[in-house]
Amino acid sequence: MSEQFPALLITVPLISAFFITALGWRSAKPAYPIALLALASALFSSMGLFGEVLKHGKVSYRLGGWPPPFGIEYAVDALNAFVLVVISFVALINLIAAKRKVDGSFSGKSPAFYALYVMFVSGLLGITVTGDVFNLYVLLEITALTGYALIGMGDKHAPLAGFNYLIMGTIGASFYLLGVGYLYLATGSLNMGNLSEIIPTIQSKQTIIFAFIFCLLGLFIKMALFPLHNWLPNAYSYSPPAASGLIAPLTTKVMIYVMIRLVYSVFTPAFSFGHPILPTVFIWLAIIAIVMGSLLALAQKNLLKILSYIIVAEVGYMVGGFWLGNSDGMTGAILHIANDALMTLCLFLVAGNFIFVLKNDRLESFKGLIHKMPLTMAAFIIGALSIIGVPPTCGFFSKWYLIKGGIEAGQYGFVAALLFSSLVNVILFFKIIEITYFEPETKDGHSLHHHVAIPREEAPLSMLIPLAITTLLLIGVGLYSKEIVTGIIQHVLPTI
Amino acid sequence: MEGIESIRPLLAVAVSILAVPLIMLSSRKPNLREGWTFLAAGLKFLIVLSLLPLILDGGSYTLTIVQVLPGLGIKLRVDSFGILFALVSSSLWIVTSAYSIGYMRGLKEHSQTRYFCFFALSLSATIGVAFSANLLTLYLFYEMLSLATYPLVTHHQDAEARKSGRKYLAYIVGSSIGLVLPAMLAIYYLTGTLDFSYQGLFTGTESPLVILLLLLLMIFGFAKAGIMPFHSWLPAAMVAPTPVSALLHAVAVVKVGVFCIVRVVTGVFGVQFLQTLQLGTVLCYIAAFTIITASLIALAQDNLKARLAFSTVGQLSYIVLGVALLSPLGITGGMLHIAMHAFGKITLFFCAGAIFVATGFKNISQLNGIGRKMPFTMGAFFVGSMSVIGVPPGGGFISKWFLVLGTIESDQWIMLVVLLVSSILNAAYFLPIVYRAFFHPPGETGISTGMEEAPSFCLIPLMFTAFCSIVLLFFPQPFYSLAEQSVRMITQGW
Amino acid sequence: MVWQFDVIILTLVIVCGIGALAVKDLIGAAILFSAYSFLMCLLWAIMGAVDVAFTEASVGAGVSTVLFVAAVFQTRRRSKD
Amino acid sequence: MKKTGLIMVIVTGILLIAGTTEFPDWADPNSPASSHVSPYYILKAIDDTAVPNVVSAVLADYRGYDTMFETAVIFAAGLACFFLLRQFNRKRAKTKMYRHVPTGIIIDIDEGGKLPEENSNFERIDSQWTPYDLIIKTTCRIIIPFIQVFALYVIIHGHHSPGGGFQGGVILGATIILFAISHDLRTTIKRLSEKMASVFSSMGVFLFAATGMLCLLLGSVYLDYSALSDLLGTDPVMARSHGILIIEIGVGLSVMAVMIWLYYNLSSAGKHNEGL
Amino acid sequence: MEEITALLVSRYNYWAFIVLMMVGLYGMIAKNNLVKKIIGMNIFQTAIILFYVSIGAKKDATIPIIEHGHHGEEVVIKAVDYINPLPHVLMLTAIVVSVATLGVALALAIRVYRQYNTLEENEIKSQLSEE
Repeated sequence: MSEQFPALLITVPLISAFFITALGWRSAKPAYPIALLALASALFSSMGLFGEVLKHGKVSYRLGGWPPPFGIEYAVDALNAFVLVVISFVALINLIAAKRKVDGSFSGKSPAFYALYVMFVSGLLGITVTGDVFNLYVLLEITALTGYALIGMGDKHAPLAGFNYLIMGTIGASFYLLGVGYLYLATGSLNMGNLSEIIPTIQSKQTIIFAFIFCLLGLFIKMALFPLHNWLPNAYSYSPPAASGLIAPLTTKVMIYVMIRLVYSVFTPAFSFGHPILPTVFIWLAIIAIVMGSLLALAQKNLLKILSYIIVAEVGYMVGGFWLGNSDGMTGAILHIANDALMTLCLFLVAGNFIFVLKNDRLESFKGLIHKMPLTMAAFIIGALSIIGVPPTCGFFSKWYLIKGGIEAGQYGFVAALLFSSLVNVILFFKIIEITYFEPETKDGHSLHHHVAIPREEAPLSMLIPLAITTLLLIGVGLYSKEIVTGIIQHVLPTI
Repeated sequence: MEGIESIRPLLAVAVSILAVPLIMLSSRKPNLREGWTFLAAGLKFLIVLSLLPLILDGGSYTLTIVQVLPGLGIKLRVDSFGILFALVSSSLWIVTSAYSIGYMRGLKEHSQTRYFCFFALSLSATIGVAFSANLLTLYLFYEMLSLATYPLVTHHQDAEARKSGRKYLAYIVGSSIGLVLPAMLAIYYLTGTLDFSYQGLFTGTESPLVILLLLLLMIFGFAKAGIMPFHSWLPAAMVAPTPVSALLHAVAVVKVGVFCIVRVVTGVFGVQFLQTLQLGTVLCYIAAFTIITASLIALAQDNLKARLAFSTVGQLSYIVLGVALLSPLGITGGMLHIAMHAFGKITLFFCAGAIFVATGFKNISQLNGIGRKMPFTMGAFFVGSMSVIGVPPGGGFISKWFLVLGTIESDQWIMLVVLLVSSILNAAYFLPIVYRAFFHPPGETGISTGMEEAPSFCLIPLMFTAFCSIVLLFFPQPFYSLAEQSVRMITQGW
Repeated sequence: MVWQFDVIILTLVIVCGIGALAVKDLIGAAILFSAYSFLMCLLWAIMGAVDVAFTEASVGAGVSTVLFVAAVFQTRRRSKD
Repeated sequence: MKKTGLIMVIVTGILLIAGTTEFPDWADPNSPASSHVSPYYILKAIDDTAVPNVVSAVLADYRGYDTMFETAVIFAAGLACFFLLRQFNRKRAKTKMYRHVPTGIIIDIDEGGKLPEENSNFERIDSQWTPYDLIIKTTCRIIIPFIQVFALYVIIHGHHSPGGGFQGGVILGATIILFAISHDLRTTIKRLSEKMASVFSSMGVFLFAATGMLCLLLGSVYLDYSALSDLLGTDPVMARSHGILIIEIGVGLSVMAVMIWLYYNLSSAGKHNEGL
Repeated sequence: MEEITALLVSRYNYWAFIVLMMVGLYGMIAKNNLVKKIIGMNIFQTAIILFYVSIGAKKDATIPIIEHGHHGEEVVIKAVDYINPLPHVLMLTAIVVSVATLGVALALAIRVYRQYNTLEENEIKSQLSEE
């Protein structure tokens, strides 16, 4: 059983999608429990795999029984396994919270929603676990396609947002595919492990450098690094809340993971960081992304838009941190994958609760919300603190490593950008908290002194419990940062 | 010197957090709710007291709560300076709780449950700061305090509170993230540790310019200390209910700020290290500037709480000045001033609140003849202002005395002048109030003759703190011995 | 294989591609795209990629065009650019 | 937009051109691409899988996992189209139009009116100008079975000639689409309902994934068809060959159904009326 | 001059693929009409497929279907005789992905049309800014 985890991890959700679709014609009822079971099993498998990797080191799974580089291989090390756990956890939690949001929307097509949902998740899991660069492309596309559909079913502007995402996403994936083509042209192989053996022998070749550039260009589009971010804010903020809680925390993070994986296991760190200009260029791109993402977030009037631009800035954190090239920066970037996934999940769940109760996410409708939905607001505040980077929430610790890495590498621009974005986040979130905290004011700006009691109107329990779990984890993960860093991340860092 | 591993420091920190759910649950029964507050306050004080004997014997307590990063944990450590501060704040919490009840009920304020919850949280954070064993823990509790006090500052939830709340957060959180965090990381990067040590963390190989930069980042970064130009949140935060101003803005918040500065100067940079680099003088001038300017501004204030606020800004810099002198007597004076000023200033704030509860007046120009109506309050006010000015019978005399000695000891004659001038200024902005209250005839403000004191829940605490101020002049223990002990430890390495 | 053929087909492919983007009638664009796919399929067949050519013939020139026409039928045929 | 587009295109072009400088010459048999992994497939395909068409062998066996996801992508596309477009009509049209096929007379039936009996003489239409062409209909009816037989041949004979599940599936789907174009969507949906298409498409991929799962359950790794040898009663090499056939059929089924499903939803914008 | 011609001729597939990619990219980015964008997208993807197929090409080789497999006699198979099959396999997948993307893109375009009653992006944008 345990040696089959890599296969089960992905195929169980995938197969469940077929069941959901086929049974959906009979009744919409079984769709949700099947999806839940499938994702629970994925979580179980990824945990099992994680344990396996921690115990025995790298796990390799040969699909079809063919040895690499001839067949497709799943290569799982601590980094994959860690990201796998994050993905399956986030997906499961969001699915629990999604139940009430899905009920009543999508006009009888909820089985299709769940089927696309689980396929999206299995695609993400596949991307993370695979050890084959072309297989990664196929999985990238399955994630993207289901993602377009999920986003396109949002509110009235969603189809256009989904369409633009599709165009940009396809450009990104195609560039990645082109990069893979260049790689294949130069090496003749598609297996990551095999590639990393071949590339050092021919690394002076122009073709490899361009393969590198095209792969990263594609990934940058997919992860919405600043000048290529245009698709993200609309796509994430117009999508249905049930889907945005899945897509927003995971997609960009998984793309960051892919970037890390490509650098570690395909192009080799020596080659990637050895290039004279590129790492610096990437760091500066990241700095611009952080600053611009933060500034653009300030200009928004909708919660989801704000969160989307924060994601743009956070992508800059991770890209910049990773390309610092020292162990602190990379630790920070990898730690931030998990932390940011949790933080974004928390905030999108909160936004989902708001939308569920208020039916919109405009900031001006948030007045008095702290009295109306105190529990959700508590979670929101903790999530906000984590994004700002206040200890002991987990956001602080990844930022800690990132800044430390920045100082160590002498990239003070990056450090300044990180601090700047923290400060902007303070303003952003306290602007929101202020709106929710101060009661609706009368016209002359003074509050009535007899405070009108605002009735409680919390989101249902099925949405609060996942939120509570996520929020507690924000602090829990923060306090166990050391275990994560020493137990997992330090193992996977390459020696440069 | 390893301390004794004990859970008691954590208990001292956590006891008020644990009270929060209880307070929340009993929001319908005000008496029970306030009972919880008192219970927590009392317990906290007792726990802190129980830590005292060992500390006085030269020992210390430590506790690692959790190891968050490799080589870096959230750690508590109780030493003499920490317990000095903890003692002050936990004892004053009890008093303030009593006062709060009188004040909040007297004015029929809204959301009292929330008020008491965040009050308790703030106290936890304060004790946490006092017991922090490293800079990270300090920073954690510092941020926690900033956030926990925000709802207190903006308690009224009107436009003014909103504006001040913004300013408050912008200064406090902005400076801590923008200045302290990078400085902390830089220190960690340079030295590889953040644990406080009186020898200082630096090896001496770093360039003085870097050290100066870090020092300035830290000094200004702990904006709660109100060093100019990072002071203007303090007067703004006076929109809060008076007990909040009293405890938090005369005792907990601002004192946390200076406490942090003192900790960093003595525990991170090390007094001796700064002395060799002669960086103390820079600090001295920064503090001196704040002292004089704040006193001058205070003179021009008509709002009583605003005048007190600017007085606080000035007095805080006394403490910074004391440490910046880098001489044993100066540091002793600075540390003592934390306690002395706390008792004096809280009395003054209590009085201002009591006047507001009883008459609704906020401005000094309205106070003509109020002494006849509220003799006890104004009497206490007199004692408090004596203490802050630094003349007997106020306890502030002792600390100021040590500060003056410190300037002489370190040959900073200019600072001596600054101290004297500022004392005169202090007198100039406090004594007219007392004069006005007792000797001016009641004007057309319409104060009726006859006694009309504030509710006894307000009155008793302020009488008590005034009494304490006087007592401290004659019996400055245990504060004096604690300060002396920590100075001994600081200077041990010399 | 004769490289002159290749060059001619490649030129035609490019012409068809640009044409599909240039014409203002979307049905026309779909048909030009179909021609493009078919020429592409020829090219691949010449290069020996028979399976790919087969697929492109059935998918690119066949089903894709039908889908384009269907979608254009449901929306608007005229394009402004 | 035009200008930024042009700039980006030119930048990309420059990158691309710069990237080609060190390319090996076109069609060089000694280029790394042709000399590292691919010779193995050419040399071993027959021995390993008994499939002479190397492309089929690689597609369905060596890289079968890719193919499974490729099919899943197609399935996802069908599902996504359905999810995005399908409108289960809540309000019915007030008047329904029917054409009497032999005479071409169109009758309007108001709400509540009695509908004509289900027979081939009447067909429902949505607009007056709906064309009707006997020649096209009849011709298509005649050629569709032949195309379908060819499609089946392409699927089954994928081992030995170009083709396979995917191409055959597309052609099979195209026959149904052809039927829908020559007749109308309603008639087609009556023959092959949307539910059918959806169930077929999921069944096809399921057949693929379940075969893989079966190998796993039989004690080997996922998609290792040689594990089926006991079940099929053949040697492992032939088991692989048969396994490839099974999954080709799955792919064909799925692709056919998805093509039809896509067409149903796109051609009627999810309303499932008369379509094109 | 001859060198340039030689270069152009020896790599003409690559040049064609570059031109097509640029055309497709231009269509995706600069065209306003959504269907035109989709056509651009398909051209873009096909260009990449052309690139891959060009990688797989081999001089003096035949299609990758082993000849003697039909008859069963023992012949030594030489890799140089057969065109590289791997890019073909990859591109089969890529074609499938492109048709799947096409379907979803068209579905989204139809929904956009339902919402704004136009397919021109600039018109939609002006509609949005009017709101």
